[in-house]
Amino acid sequence: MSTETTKKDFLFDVQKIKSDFPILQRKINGHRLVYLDSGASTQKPIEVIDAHTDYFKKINSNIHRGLHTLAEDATNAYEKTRSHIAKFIGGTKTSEIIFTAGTTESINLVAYTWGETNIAEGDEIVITDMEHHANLVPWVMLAKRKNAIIKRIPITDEGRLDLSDIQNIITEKTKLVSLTHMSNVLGTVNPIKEIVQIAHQKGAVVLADGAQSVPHMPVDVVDLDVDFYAFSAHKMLGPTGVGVLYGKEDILDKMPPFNMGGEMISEVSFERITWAELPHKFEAGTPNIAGVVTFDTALTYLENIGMENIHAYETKLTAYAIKKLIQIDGLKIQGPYNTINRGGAVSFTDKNLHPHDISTFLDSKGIAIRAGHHCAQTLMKRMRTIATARASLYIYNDEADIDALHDELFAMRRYFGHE
Amino acid sequence: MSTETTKKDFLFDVQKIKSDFPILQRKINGHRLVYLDSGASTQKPIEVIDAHTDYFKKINSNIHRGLHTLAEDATNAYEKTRSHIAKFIGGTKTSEIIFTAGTTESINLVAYTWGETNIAEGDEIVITDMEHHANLVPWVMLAKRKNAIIKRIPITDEGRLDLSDIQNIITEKTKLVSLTHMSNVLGTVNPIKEIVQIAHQKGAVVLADGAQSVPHMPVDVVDLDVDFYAFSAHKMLGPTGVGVLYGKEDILDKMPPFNMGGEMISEVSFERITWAELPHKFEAGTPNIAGVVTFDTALTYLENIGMENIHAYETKLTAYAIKKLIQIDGLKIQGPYNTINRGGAVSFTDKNLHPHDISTFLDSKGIAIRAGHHCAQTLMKRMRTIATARASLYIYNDEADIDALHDELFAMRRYFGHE
Amino acid sequence: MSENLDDMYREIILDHYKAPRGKKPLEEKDITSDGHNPSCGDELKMELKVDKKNNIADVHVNCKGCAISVASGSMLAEYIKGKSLKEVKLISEEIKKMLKGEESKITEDIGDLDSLKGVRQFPVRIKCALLAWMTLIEGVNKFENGTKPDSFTVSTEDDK
Amino acid sequence: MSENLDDMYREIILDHYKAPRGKKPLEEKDITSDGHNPSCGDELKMELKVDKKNNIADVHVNCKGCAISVASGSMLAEYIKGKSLKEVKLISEEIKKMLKGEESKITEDIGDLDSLKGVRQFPVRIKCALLAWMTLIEGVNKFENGTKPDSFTVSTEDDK
Ligand SMILES: Cc1ncc(COP(=O)(O)O)c(C=O)c1O
Ligand SMILES: Cc1ncc(COP(=O)(O)O)c(C=O)c1O
Repeated sequence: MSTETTKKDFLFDVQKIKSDFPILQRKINGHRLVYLDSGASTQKPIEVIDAHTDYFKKINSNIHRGLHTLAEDATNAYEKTRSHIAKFIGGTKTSEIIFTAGTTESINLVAYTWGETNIAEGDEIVITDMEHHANLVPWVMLAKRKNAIIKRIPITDEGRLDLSDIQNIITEKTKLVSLTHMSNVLGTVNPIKEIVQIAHQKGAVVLADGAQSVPHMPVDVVDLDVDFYAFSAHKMLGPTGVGVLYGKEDILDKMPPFNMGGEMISEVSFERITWAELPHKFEAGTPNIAGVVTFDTALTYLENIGMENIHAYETKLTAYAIKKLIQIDGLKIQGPYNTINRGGAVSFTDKNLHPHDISTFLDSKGIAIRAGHHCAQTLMKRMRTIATARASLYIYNDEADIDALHDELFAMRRYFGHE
Repeated sequence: MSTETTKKDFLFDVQKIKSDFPILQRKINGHRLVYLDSGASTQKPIEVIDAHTDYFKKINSNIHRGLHTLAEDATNAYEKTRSHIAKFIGGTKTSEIIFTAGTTESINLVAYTWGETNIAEGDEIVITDMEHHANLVPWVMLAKRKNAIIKRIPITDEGRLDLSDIQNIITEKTKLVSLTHMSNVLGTVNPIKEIVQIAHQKGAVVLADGAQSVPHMPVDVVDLDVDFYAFSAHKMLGPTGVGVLYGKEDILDKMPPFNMGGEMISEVSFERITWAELPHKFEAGTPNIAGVVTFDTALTYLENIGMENIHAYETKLTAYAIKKLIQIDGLKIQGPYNTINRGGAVSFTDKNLHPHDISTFLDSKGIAIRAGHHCAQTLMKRMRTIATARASLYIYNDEADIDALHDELFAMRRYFGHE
Repeated sequence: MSENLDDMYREIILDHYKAPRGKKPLEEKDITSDGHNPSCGDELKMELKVDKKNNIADVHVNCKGCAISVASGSMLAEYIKGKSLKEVKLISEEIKKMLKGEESKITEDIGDLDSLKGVRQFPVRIKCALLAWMTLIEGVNKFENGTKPDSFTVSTEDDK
Repeated sequence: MSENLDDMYREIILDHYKAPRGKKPLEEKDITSDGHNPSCGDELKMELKVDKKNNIADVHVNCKGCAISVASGSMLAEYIKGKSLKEVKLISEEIKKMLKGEESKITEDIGDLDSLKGVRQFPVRIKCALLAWMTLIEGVNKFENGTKPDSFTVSTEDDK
């Protein structure tokens, strides 16, 4: 693969890509913006911004029930994105693609519907020690309501899942294994396919949180054989307020609906209510139509670069970032150093400085990173830290951005007197 | 009031307003677009479209937890809209304004949290015979889960609430009265304040569905004294995928959270999870930041015209529409003829033609109306019809639009051979 | 969407709509089948008399709905009379394909039915045209399986 | 946001941060109060010795957190020593107001504390500067109400 990667690399002109993102022209405190917070939310290329404008200037209308031209154009555009996503994540049925407001809502939907009807007293729900709150709090609270048990797959000090005891963690009592595909803090990419096999052998259903993976590498949910998969448009060049829940049709079919209202019913009387067919059963009310329509353009933008290329490029850049950061005295990378099965979320701590001070200092130089617990307080505890600083990479970052980060981290230590 | 209204009318230049909406330049099947489907979703002025573009070109970032400039700018812009809404609906606390994905989610949030903890077996939930599915299905299903009882305030043949028996409908057993402020089918504006007084006397909480009212008239939730109020941005010049739930602080404080994940927690461990303060407790995950930020501009646009002016203008235009439509033989207006306490949703049926044929025909002439059950199947049953055609008005409509509708409805009857 | 209004509302369709065939309820019937289209509210009642050779001896269709669903039901009533159950099911499946824009194997002259093609340009109206045919298929299937008449209702929503 | 980095990280603040006062745990204490700031993870432990005249005889502050929270805690330790409980509560409320940009009645010279003003331009960091003062108020309140020491934890999230 590595020779192929090198070849494809020539197709990937980062300077051209940078120029597609208007916000990168913005000056921050007099410096050029070095945006290293894509793990929180990515920037948007002009194509996506224009697609949104176009939608409101030419198509805007409510969807589905309308019989006029705008309503039909809007419905077609909305459903086009659904088909696009089905293709993008490995060729699912369109009935298996549900639009939500984001990863968080996708996971909560499963907890409120599948969880409410399938988890009973004494059942086990398996998560891991590196989950985002979105894939932790809903399950802890569900377990509390149901008197079910939360079990955790531990992690190694390097920040990888420790699967040595997996056969005792996932058992016949396990009803659900819910884990992140890629950690937003450590960058670790988990072996979903392997875990799915074990879980399915024990009769458990698997949900993978793809918020950090789908944007950065090719993902084939059919091949992974996951039962549910969740992700957010805003972390992959798309608009805010749009998420996806993929679910296997036979499982979705048996689930009760989540939110209730227009579009998700078939017939309503006080005696009897019947639900609409999939996927509409799970899409109550007016969705984020403009957002969904615009998401299509983001997917196309990513495909034009190629998810394989994006993955290869980011892996190289991540390796470069790690190499540069470990040169700084007192800095510790929190997460694997090896870039195999590792994405571009690079967390670090400084022996003397709190991540908030690091972030404030870097911002004064135009560098945007994130600092805090990254909605992963239990992982922070496991790592025996209260917070980390995190630089997270995307297609519009390059070595110059990493160099800027490195140089300012050096300058920072001088500023705070920790040379 | 009527002289004051006439005076203000001069401030309201509909032709200027029309020119603010780029989509109105679009030709539909060779005709100018006559958009009479604002009850489903309104069009957007160029200011709103530009605000959205601006956000993505200059500010875009995730909010709240960020310590860099973009994150802070985005957070400020997001919270600015919250303050604006608090002012727009009568001066509530900002902690009482919760952002959701739309009216439907706002109401479901209340059903899943307040409803789940406050409704018990034998309790009564009062709705009306003119509710949208969004304010009906959640309550019917909640009642089913809890063995509670749904009671309905009936409507008169004219399409007004029949309050003659109200003291027997709202009783000491009533825990919730949930009703629409304005019917999306009939146009009827309900006497919320009066009903709130009765409900509060009996100890019940009141939710008003403001999806069709807030966009069209001044609304003061503090004066109405409602406990919950729900509405959608996309029906008032704003983006799709943004809604609001207003709730009284003391009630919200006691409610468990709805969706769970990032931003809505304070501390997370496997032993103990504590929730963030209001309103964040109810805003899990990355919200529709761009949408919320853009909504601010829509509110300003409406305020610049003035909600009193908008209301007065639409009342006049509705009267004109009713007057014109009843001239057509075989056409029946479904809803009050009198424009006092009546908005601009004008439903009608034709003796001989199905609403879908009406809509298809009108569309061929560039006129966008809606046809169907309007997510109000139980109301359709009450009106002894299966569907209606609906023209719904907004600030960019004028008498010429109504004339076009009238003339093509005439032409239609000839086309289908029903002269 | 509606540049081709006349394509959908062809002369023939309007003719069927204004004077639907098969209006008269049957005195004897072997099959009754009810269909409806919840998103439009269209409702259709169908009665069929089957002779000893398994041919359709008589048809009654009563549709409360839009011009398209009424016309489609009327055309059905006219077309299937005298045809065998097998033929009837075959043509129903082919009409479904035709309406959905899939490849259909129709080669023979299907007369008025051909005019339903115009509906294809109006995707939201396809369900209207389908209603009668789905109700027919369901009725014939249940008849062949020995299910009692009038024990079921077809919904266009079930057809994905 | 950070054009004014030096406004926040003033000489004085960095000085307190690098060499925090009140580091030494007390042997005898009348008040202990723990505070923390969940969104940052900052944690602060405070011990106070109160003399017979209800003056602060000695202070210990141990803060694990960012430069701002550490410096703020250090300044507090330096400032409140020798002050009466009443004075101490008053100044804490005034510092809260100052940090939130509300009108404060501080007229006297508050020395190093004045340098905390720079934090105002960094809204997300205000909680960091507040932590020590909220922990102090809570501790003194509980002491006056006769609540036992070390039975409570302050969270900055409770402060709206
Ligand atoms: C009265 C009423 N309630 C609720 C809704 C649902 O609003 P949304 O689809 O924006 O959630 C609508 C919109 O059609 C409405 O008209
Ligand atoms: C791993 C992971 N899961 C879930 C989420 C939540 O996504 P959203 O905020 O878009 O709902 C995030 C985003 O921060 C994430 O990184």
